[in-house]
Amino acid sequence: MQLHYDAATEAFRAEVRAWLEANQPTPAEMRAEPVKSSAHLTGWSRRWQGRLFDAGLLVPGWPRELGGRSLPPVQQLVFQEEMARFALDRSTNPQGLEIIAPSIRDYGSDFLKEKYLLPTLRAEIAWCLGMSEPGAGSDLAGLSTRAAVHEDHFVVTGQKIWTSGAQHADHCFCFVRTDPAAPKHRGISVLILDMKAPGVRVQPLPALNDRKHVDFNEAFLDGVVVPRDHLVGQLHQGWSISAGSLAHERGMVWLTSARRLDDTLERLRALARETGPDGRRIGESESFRDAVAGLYVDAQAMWFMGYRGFAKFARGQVSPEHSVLKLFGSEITQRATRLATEAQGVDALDVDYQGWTFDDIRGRAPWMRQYLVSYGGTISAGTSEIQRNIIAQRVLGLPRR
Amino acid sequence: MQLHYDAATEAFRAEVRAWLEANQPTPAEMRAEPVKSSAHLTGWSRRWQGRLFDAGLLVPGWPRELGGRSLPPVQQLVFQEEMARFALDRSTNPQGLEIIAPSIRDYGSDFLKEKYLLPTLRAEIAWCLGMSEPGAGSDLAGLSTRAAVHEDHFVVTGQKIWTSGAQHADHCFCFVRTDPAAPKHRGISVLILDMKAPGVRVQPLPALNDRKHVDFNEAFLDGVVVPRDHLVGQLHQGWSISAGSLAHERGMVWLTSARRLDDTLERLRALARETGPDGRRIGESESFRDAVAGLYVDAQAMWFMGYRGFAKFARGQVSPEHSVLKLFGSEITQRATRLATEAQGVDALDVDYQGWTFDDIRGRAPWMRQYLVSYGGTISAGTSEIQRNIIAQRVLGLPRR
Amino acid sequence: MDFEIAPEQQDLVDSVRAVLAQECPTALVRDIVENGSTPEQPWKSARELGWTAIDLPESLGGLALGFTALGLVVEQHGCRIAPGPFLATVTQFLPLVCEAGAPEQLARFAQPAGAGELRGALAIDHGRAAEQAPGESLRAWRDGAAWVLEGQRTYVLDGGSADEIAVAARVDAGDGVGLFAVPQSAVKAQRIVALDASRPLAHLRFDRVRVEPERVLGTPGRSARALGRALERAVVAASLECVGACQTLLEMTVEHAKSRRQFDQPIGAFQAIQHKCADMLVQLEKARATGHFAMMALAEDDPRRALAASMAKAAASDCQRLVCKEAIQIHGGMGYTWESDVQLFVKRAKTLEALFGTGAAHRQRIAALLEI
Amino acid sequence: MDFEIAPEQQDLVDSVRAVLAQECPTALVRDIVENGSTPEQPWKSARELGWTAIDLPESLGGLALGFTALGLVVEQHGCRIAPGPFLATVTQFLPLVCEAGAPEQLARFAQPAGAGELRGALAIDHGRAAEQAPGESLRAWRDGAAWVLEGQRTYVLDGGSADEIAVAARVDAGDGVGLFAVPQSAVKAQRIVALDASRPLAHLRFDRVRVEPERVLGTPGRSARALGRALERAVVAASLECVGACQTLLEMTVEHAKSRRQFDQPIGAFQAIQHKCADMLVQLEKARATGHFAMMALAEDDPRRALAASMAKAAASDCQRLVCKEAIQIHGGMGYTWESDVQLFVKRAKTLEALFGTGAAHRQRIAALLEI
Repeated sequence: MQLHYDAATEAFRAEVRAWLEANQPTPAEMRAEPVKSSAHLTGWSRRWQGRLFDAGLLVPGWPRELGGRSLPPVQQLVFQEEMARFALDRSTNPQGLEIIAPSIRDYGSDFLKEKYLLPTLRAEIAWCLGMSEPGAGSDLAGLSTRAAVHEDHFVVTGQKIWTSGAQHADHCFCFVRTDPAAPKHRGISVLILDMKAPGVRVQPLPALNDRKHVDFNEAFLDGVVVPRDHLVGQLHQGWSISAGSLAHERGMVWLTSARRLDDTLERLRALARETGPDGRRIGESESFRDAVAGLYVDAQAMWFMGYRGFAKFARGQVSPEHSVLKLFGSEITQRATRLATEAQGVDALDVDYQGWTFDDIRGRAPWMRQYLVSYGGTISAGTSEIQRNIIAQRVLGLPRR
Repeated sequence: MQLHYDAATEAFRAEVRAWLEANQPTPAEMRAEPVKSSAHLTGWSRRWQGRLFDAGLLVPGWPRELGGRSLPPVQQLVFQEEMARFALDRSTNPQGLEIIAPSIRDYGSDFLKEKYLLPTLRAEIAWCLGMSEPGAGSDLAGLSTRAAVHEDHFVVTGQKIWTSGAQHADHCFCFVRTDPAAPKHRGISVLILDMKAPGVRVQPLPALNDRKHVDFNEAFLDGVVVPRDHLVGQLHQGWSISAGSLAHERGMVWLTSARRLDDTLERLRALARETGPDGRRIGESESFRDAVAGLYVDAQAMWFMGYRGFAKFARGQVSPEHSVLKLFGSEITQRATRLATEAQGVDALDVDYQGWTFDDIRGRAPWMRQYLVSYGGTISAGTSEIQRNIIAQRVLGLPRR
Repeated sequence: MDFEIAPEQQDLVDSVRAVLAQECPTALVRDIVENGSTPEQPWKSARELGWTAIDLPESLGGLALGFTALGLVVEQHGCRIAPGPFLATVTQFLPLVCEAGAPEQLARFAQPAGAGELRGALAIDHGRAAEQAPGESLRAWRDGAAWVLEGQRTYVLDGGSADEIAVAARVDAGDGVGLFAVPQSAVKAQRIVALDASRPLAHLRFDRVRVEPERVLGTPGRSARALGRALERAVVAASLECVGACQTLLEMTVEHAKSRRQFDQPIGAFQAIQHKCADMLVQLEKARATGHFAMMALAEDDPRRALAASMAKAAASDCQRLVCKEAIQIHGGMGYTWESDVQLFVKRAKTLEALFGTGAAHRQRIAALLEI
Repeated sequence: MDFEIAPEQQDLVDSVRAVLAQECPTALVRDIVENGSTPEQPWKSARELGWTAIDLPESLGGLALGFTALGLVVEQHGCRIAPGPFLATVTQFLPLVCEAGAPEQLARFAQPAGAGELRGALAIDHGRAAEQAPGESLRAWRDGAAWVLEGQRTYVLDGGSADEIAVAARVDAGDGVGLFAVPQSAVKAQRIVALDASRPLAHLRFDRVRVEPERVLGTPGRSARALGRALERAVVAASLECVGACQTLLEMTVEHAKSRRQFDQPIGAFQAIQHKCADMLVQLEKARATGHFAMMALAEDDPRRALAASMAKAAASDCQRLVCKEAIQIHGGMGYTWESDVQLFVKRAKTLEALFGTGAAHRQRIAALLEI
């Protein structure tokens, strides 16, 4: 057990840091082309992801030809730490890079890999993920979007919801029911669906916070034809891909959470220096100091817990410990943002916010907006209640009812 | 809706107050004979209960011949308020007076009423309540103490637990299974069991807080013979008596909770004036003031919620609103006592306490002891979890699973 | 002592509830929020049915039903998150005028407000409201027989739309409080992007606003008591509107839990959901009971009125904190959408939490009153 | 950067766990609490197996395994709520002596303590420990070459039974801190009725105790740094013992939830119980990870060590708060009894929460370090 890194790792860190300093997107280009959803690839974001790919830093654990350097886990972590320090994301289509690309690599046919893997990694195409449905939120087994199976194609009919970035995505990595007679968690398959195909209609689903800026959508699928060769993995075997997808999604997601939490804590410290509604400096309040200090411990603990499970995470395993981090991180974020609104008092009611770009809301918008948005964290990708079930049953071994 | 009482009620209050001033037990006599359990009738407690009976104030809603004055509900409430003001309990065998006497009145044969009702009201005999069993805590339907039914007697075998005051009780109001073939909540009967009968063995069950002072016991029943005429109500109809008993138990219990909470808040205010471990006055801490003020609101709200449901409660109805008050009161008490221990810091570790008498622990013992004892409130008479189930299902109408 | 709603009060509550159900559907609120519409309802009904005059004496054309009745009506407004001038005019502007105004001022301001012909607002320092202090950001000084106001008041409910603004300012004499009635046209109002657009807020700038003697309410330097008593009404009313909004949030949540199915069951059958709902009910009952105590304490001028008002706000604060959280969470994905009405009620409740002193500020006030 | 326990450390942990399972059953703790017994275990094992010397340099006969190894061993002691002189001697007395002592003092006090031949205690002001302040209740002044101590130190762990007491006192020079090694026989010890009788506490009265120069540790007035660094070790060790106790509480609770049946099911099948257990695990993992970070920060003398120590205590505080509550509650009636071992673990955890600064005190310290 040790806190410090060895010299070779620190040398790698220095190299990464220098590279990021030289190659990160500039504020000017980011401002010029705001990112409007989680599937919106802009000029700068395509160029940035391309630079990462070429430098072997896009997916550092992968081989050169897939945008990596086959780095060992500890260097992957250091890379992520540096990305956190610079507050950089690798992609403006995170589900494409983090969930769908690994899924295609692991489950896709050679044809699909050829056609989609490199273009995804090079930010030439953008993706949305078609999992949630109105009747199947926490419960994927309840999904009812049908894909009728024909000799050389599928015909997909149904509705997806919470489809992030659907308005900008080129393709949907879409979970469909191919065998309605099979037990619920069987008979599910994954298709790659062209979002421009006839029968696809996308309708924005604005979040509680703001009507004008939308990442979520409903996607209505009405007789959408998907070629047979766009089946990912085996027919009716989508369940195992979903487990794999989520593993990819969760493998390093804690790092993003931890980084955002650090950022939130920094802004709470800045809030402490502001004048509160009663005319005192907010940080003069002992209660506020108590709460921020507690949240600071929690935010730091996110890192420590992540580091503890790190080796396992780096292997990309689905591990119930992810549920601990997901639950913990999302709930702390909610507590932190609510604390800020309460400390602001009446000032929290001014929710004017012009500088919206996708995801910025989490960091720079008025606290009340951030508080409302925090429910995304406790609801999506498995509600906090689902996470607690998983922890109780899979980590602690308590019996299912 | 009004806060003040009418003149006639205030006149009654003045009368009660004068009477209590003249008739309440003296500190000297209480000190001379400490009450050692919830079924321990001492000289002074017998005399005090007798005076209440004679004055028609023991059960003010009941008729004269049963120790009351047939008072209307609002005057019963005023009487309780005055008892609270004087910090007086009516009986040192509360389950006898509050649960068992009403049950005998409502369900007992003339023979049993004759034999037990007045002696109970006049504090000539003391009772314990035999409901909980090792395998049936929250779930009365799971009780397994058997009573074999013979022509003119029962033979009882089994084990009771959490039997308050069993070491001092003359009789046990005992729930037994008389028809093991019937569905679980049927086939239960209530017997009056002589605690001195052969086959009864009482073993103390000290609480987590203190090994030396015991109210709880285990009662082992091994072939205890109970005469047939000591059956309360109909054979196999004990379930309805249990509902009735609990109604009596809960009807005015919120008043005791509210009064104790007031007392706890008074002591928190006193704690605020003490010096904390860091050398500051404890009340100088903004966090402490915040917490005490919040608890003060809660403690006051106990009264207001009780008053809101009062008419219903006064009719002795089982009402799910009792669950709200039971849950709320017990959890506040726990938060309040924990707050005190945390504010005391290292001083909370000194748990020296000599002046123990039954129930005093709740009020005058070191805060840490009070905190530990507070779990009695959230566990006994239906855990907080059970109360939440009841509220969700019976008040809000959420479906059972 | 009677916490049960009297039959005639229940009739009033029922009629308000029925009228609001008809005239103030949530779609009306949504239309304000989404499109900036300015419906004449439910203010029109409030005016025509005399709700605006409930707590006004008969001498001013009022119904003299007392603050208890008004509180119950406000609670019903909260249940529908009713928009419009009712809350500010009747529970903020009117109380200050009535506490401090001379007879001719009552006739000039209170009577028309009670008749629904004048829309009022109250400009105080929300950050100091719990302490009942005037705050330093707006100062007044004497100029001959008149007074001059200089400074600002922020987050004034209806401050951009009211006809008249009742104003508390810091003065250098006596108890430090001066009260004034200022025409809205005399101030510079800057409307803000408010969390709940159906509760519009404005910052008011007073650039040496001259107030003639007939618009000075009471005696500057001897007005702290009137300000305190008026704030108590505003605080209790805000608490009750908040309780009403939370009541509906709980009802919506329970309905959702009964109808939404996951894992082949209504989610309301899951114990985790049940326990959250139970905790919401407990907080709601606590806030309602405390709010009702406070409205009676004010109606009867009980000596505990200041404490009662702060307790009501603190209890409403605890309530909205939990109820908003669990309402969104239990609604799951739907609760996260703009199209669900949950967000409208949450934003109303959070707005009421922030106005006239947060729960935390009122808890500090309670501690001070209890000499902790 | 590596949070995984190294194989040789894991071997140590496993051996400590095995020895304590054998030599320190809960019945041994119960016997102390109920009958005042004074078992020689597990101190005997700690001494014989060299656990007392883990973090001592080889020059003093130590194993030089570092504070990380010691922390892991302390955590294991917590898992068994091990009694005896280990905690006070090795994680309180020794650190102060080692931080401040001159070579001959190390030979006189640290070496025998590391060998388990001397039992030590640390007398500081728990109420000021988070700030690392000496506190005003014990003062020292120079008297020729010697020093005189006057005042008291309360709640000294093993203060009634240790051989030597390491003492921090307020002096009037320099940084205000003087450190001394005082024989226990020189002070008046009053044992208190402690919450956890297996962690005995005493108030120590210093009636003008004269301390000869060879017992003055470091230079009075230039000892604040040594005190702070020693306190960091004491704080982290207390946090880790607390984490260990909470670990066992969670294990006991999960076992109970699996075996106890109500309503025809194991209570652990109820979602309310499952969610409580999940929350307990989250807090436990948080406290353990934070504790492990802190022990590494101390072992490596990382610049974040002061912050890390306070974070460890704050995280352990959160953890015990929830874990104790839910452990009793989920155990239901059994958790309320004296005969259940739950109460023993709860009392240990609460004791560790109160010693060396509560969670709240350390959160204030964290805020100060973060310049909030």
